[in-house]
Amino acid sequence: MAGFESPVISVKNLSKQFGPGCSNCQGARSENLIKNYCQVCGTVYACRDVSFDVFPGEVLGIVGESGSGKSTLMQCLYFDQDTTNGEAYLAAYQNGEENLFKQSSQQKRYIRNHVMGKVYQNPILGLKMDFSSIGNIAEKLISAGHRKVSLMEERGTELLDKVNIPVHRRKEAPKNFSGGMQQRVQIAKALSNNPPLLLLDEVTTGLDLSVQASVLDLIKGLQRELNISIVLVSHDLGVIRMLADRTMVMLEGRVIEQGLTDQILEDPQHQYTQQLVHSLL
Amino acid sequence: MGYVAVKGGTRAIEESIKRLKYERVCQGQAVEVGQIEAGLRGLVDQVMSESSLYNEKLASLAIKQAEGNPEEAVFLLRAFRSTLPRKHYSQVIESNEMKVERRISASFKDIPGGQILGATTDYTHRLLDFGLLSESNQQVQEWLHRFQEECHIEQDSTSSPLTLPKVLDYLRSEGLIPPCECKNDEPDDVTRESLEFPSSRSQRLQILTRGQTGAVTSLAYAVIRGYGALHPTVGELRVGKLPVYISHPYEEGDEEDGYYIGDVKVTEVEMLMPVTVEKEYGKKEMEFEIGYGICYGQNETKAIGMSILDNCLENPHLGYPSHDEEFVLYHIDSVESTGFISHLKMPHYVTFQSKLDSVRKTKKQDEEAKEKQEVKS
Amino acid sequence: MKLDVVHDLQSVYRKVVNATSRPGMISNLSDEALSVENIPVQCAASIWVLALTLLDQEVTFKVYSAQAEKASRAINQLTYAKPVEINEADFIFVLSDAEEGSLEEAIELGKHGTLMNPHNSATIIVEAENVNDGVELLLSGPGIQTSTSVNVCLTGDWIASRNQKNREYPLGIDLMIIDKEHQLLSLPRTTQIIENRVVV
Amino acid sequence: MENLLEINDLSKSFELHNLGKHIHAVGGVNIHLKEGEFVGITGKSGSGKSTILKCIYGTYRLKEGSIFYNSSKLGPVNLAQVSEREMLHLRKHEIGYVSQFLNVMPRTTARQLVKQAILEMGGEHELADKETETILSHFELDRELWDSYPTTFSGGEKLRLNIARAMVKKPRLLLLDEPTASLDQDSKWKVKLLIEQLMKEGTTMLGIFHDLEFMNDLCDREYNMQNGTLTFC
Amino acid sequence: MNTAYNFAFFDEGSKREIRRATLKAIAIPGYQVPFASREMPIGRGWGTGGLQLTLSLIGKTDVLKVIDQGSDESVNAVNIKKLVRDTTGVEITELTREATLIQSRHRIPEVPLNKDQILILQVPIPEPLRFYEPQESVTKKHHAEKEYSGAWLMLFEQIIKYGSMTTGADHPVMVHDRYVMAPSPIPRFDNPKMNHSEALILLGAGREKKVYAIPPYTKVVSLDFHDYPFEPETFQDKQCRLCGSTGVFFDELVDETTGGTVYQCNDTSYCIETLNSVEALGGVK
Amino acid sequence: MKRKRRTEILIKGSRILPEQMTHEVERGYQVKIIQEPENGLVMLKVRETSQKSLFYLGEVLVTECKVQIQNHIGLGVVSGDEPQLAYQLAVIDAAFEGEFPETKTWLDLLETEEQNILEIQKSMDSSILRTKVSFETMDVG
Repeated sequence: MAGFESPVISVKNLSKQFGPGCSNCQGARSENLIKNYCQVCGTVYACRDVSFDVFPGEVLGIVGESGSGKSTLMQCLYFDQDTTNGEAYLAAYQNGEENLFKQSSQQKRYIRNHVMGKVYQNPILGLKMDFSSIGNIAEKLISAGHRKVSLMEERGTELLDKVNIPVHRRKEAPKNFSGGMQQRVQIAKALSNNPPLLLLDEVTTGLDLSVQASVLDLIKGLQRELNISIVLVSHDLGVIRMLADRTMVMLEGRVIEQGLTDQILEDPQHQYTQQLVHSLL
Repeated sequence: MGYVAVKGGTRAIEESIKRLKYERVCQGQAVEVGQIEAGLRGLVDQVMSESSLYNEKLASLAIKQAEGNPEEAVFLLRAFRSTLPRKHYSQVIESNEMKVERRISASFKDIPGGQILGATTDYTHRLLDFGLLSESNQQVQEWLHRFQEECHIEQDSTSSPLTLPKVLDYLRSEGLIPPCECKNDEPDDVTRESLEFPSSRSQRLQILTRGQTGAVTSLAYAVIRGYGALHPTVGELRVGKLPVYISHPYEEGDEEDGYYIGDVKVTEVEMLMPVTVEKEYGKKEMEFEIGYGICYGQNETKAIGMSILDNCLENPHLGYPSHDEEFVLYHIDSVESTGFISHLKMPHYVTFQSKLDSVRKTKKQDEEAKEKQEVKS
Repeated sequence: MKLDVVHDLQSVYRKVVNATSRPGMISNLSDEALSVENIPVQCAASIWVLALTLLDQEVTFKVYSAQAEKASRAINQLTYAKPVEINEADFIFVLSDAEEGSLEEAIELGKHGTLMNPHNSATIIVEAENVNDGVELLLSGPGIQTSTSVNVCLTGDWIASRNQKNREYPLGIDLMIIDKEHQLLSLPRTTQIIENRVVV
Repeated sequence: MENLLEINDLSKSFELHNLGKHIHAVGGVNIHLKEGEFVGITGKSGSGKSTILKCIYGTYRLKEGSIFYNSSKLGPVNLAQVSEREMLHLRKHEIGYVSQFLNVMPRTTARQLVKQAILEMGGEHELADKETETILSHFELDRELWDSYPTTFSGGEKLRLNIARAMVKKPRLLLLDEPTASLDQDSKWKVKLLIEQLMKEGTTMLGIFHDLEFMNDLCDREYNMQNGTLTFC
Repeated sequence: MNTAYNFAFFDEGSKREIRRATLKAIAIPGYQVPFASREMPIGRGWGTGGLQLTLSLIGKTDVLKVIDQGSDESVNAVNIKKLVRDTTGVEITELTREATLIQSRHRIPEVPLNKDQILILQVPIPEPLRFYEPQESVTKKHHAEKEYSGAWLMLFEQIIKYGSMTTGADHPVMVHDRYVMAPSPIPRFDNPKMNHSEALILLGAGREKKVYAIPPYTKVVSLDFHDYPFEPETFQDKQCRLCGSTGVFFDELVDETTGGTVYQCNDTSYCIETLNSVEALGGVK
Repeated sequence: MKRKRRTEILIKGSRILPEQMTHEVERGYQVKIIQEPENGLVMLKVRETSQKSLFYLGEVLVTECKVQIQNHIGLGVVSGDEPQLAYQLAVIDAAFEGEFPETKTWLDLLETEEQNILEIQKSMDSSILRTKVSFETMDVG
């Protein structure tokens, strides 16, 4: 059914290593590695040959334990890290004809500002803690080319309202807010320029359970309403079950299994996934 | 004729400069530059070190002109060096060629070559010596004569020349410090190419060695008091003279064809910091890292401070400004910091006027908003 | 008359400043060029004047010429600048006796800086037949009020190479074209060039 | 393709690596469904009935056998081999699945739940609001429940909401996984009415039921499942 | 010891380095070119950046004007003029139109500059993003990636907090649609003079070791928002108490006798010129 | 005698020796000054001992002079403001470059001077060594 629909983002053979590599671990040969670590030269193969597509309006979940490479993958996608190898194409950038990783830093910045949004686990990475909340949202809008204060204020207020931040607190700096509120401001910020692709990196980790639930609800609601595509990384299968249409399981830098989220949860194939799923129950 | 002109500035400046001279000479005595060179060694050394220009006579002149204010003297010399052509680069100076005049180690009692106190104030009681009030040239010369006689009589013909083995080499041969190959990459020069981050090691060392003595000391003090992550011990501190050679500018010859041009006196410190290092297969070992400090003249606190900061900057740590190269390197230079601090004395009428306009505007808007609200209610 | 390294070079520098800040405005370096004694290589004396103005031991260069080696040695002895490979050179000289295609090669291989440090890019100094005659070029960009036209007699497809090289501003190379009459035309990377071909 | 659904030689087993076990769930299943038919499967719990539905719905991945489905958009496709995207498309537009369990976001109201389903089908906000109300009253869900969270509902209420949600999509094929288990008589009766209505509207249904009586009244055909094999009754 | 200084103070090597940096600055308008920045006989922060540019440019036939805060007679301006004159012997002027080089701190003269002049501005803090992000390594990356949301964000925050942009002097500008640049602490009043200026404008920061430029006829736009447009300081209905000029930048003074506020041209040479021409015409009171 | 050793003796030793040698040359040869003694800087390139890398410690004020005698160029560089000595060093350098017969007789003079320097140095060294702390081990026995 080729041509049925085209992906929002298409990632091909993405690899990322930390360290120079050596003759022992050349080509990331797994038999010489302990997990994804070369004990001779200390090189870590954080992502190995990861490929996937995300389609319009779809939530792709990536699950795996810490060190599985899922966060590194997200960093590569948002250019927080340089990739060692691989390609990625965004439909919204140059008709999906240019490999994102090959673009200049100037172009990468453009892509981040105009066609992507990211919510980090740690709000410090996504927010300017000393600027006002509405200013934080405006920052993203400004970077996407907006130059009208009233519109940005309106949009910011609307988004803050959407994420349940009381309007009268919009001029307050996020440093005064609780963790859950900060995360909601971050989500509002990431959404502000209507990005076709939103990256969520462990967004509920570290929050209280009730706060977690409200943040997840918020994301799901917004995703349905705005029909954005999301790549969602979490070590928590509960989060994945709640949000993801499809899921990839990562282990030691590789994708070991992927499928519809209910497939992964109810009919896991790989030994590691079964272990993961059973520990959930 | 209605020509109006303001001439206040020129006149005031001329008078101000006169006044400055008056302050320098108002007691009716001229300090001879030679006297400064002869008697103010500590200040001369500090000024040479911070100005990054080695010459006692020029430093003494600058001190005289600056009336003993070191930051002003450094400033004079830095400006002067901008006008001199750089003729040569020296051959690489290796500090184990130093003719030692003082050498101590806080880590090892029995270092090869021994602990040589040399000239130090460390063991003087800091009691004001009122005798110095009446010290005369004649007394000084007599003392000097006696001292030289003493030395001559006691001269030990078997004594080895004062180039001593280094504590570090000893530790390296023991395997307590990882071995280290000589790196011969050409250093960067911050006086020729502006600093960028991340900086190179050569840039860091150059900026530290010309740093302001007080600033280097204070920052290093902050590090060991807790605003840093170091626990240092002085491996070796030495003061002595380093010979300077230059190569022939056109002919390529061996080193022995170079020119000797003179000595420079420096203080050098090698500071030891214990660290845990991870080896192959996750094995952990304790090792020593070395912080390096060196500066012109005998200026021991600065050299020690530099060695601490050197190691801090080799190990960046987000939590401490003293481990942040931008923070340390951008703020440690005497000419830069004193210049910018003192520029606050300059008139800022225009910027202030402009700010005033903005403040008024916001006040006005605020009042208008209030009025509106009052009308509403 | 001997070249005065203080005052003559100051005057050359000011002319280069004028030419670079007003692309299309031709500066004339004859006065200073004529004071140069003993030119070691066959080329316009103004090239040497420019070299003396801009080069010293802190920078690197590369020469394209039929007598490249000789010219290279001469520039090195004169200025102490270091001759290097094309992709490292701060200054690139393309003399009129250089092989065809040299200018295009120099443009293509010369360094064009990085986004962090766009100033770490090559300045190419080209010797041309004439900058008052030849193909009409329409210039626009900073330093030019609306647009201005110049005529440059320089063969080859250098404009296309330059466009290609300078496509992602601020990356780019800066050009200085000097002719036998010591007339200088400077084309910094910001200058847009449209070739005004006369259709016959 | 003559039938809407043709299951041929379906087998499913599970490899449990950690326990070192191989579990054979079902084997040799053949079922054909014509458009508009309502076919029921009975059997003891653990006999593998749900497995068949989950294989059709794609929750279980199939290694042997084929499940041909005649999609209105994609034409005849083998559900055992369709891509994930195709399966998501079919779930969204053509194949519905109703069980006694309601798997929803914790803090979404009944009204939002139904409205989201309508919106997913591409409705507009205002129309969706109206339609939501129509549907909710049609399923006789108490008005006061509309704006509360389904996690607090009774079994019957949950189920009705669940079917309501599935029906919004007007699926061509509806899979019913023991919908009446643990319902009281009154609720069962209401569900029965709903199913009858769906039959009238021409929805093809494959259901598994615990309750033979309930099923006998409704089904066109019945199968019985024992130890992973199917027999026609 | 040989005590004579070279023409224009510097040795030729120092000049050459500044000159190379300046040419790259002209080629990349608004981009801060790093340079080694020689140590000067005046304090870091006292105009060493401007002075280095002046000394690298100046020739025997130049005519120099130096102003500080609009005044030729400000002690700092006098001091700089004295140093340049002592080391070059060039002619010094107070008349804006006579000057070939104008070094200034905090003002662009009221008399429009022409194409034979170069304006050199002294810059204390060349980094327009400094107060958004203190780390130079980060701001440099922002410039590289044309990531200027921070510059606008600072203005946005002012509007949110105070209802309008509250920048005083040094209101950031966008140069040639690429680099956001600190125009040096000139009042907003002078910002528009940079746009399509006839004269070349060079900016030098000695302590921060940066040189940057605005070539003539270059687009320079003060940052603002569509609904909060950039506004220069207004001196509506104000008049110079000495020369009667309007529409120029004023100093605000307190009249010692009446205690009221009075206004006076900030550009003193402009004021004197106006005054003299008024007198020459027979004088209006 | 290599230049390094020679220049060290001339600079560290008595000023009389270079003056004498220069006079000797001036009497026999035409000395053309190419560059009058002028002040300049020498940048010191130092190896630090922590990582054994190179860096610049700072500059030293020097006086430099260049002379030409017959076809031989001599260079004199000395730390500090020493125009006379710089000139003398340049003349002597040119003489050695040209291997003038006079230089043969100078070797003895230089070696004697070296001994003098060493004597003075030794005396200084001993004064320093008197500040050495001697740890005496107690013999417990």
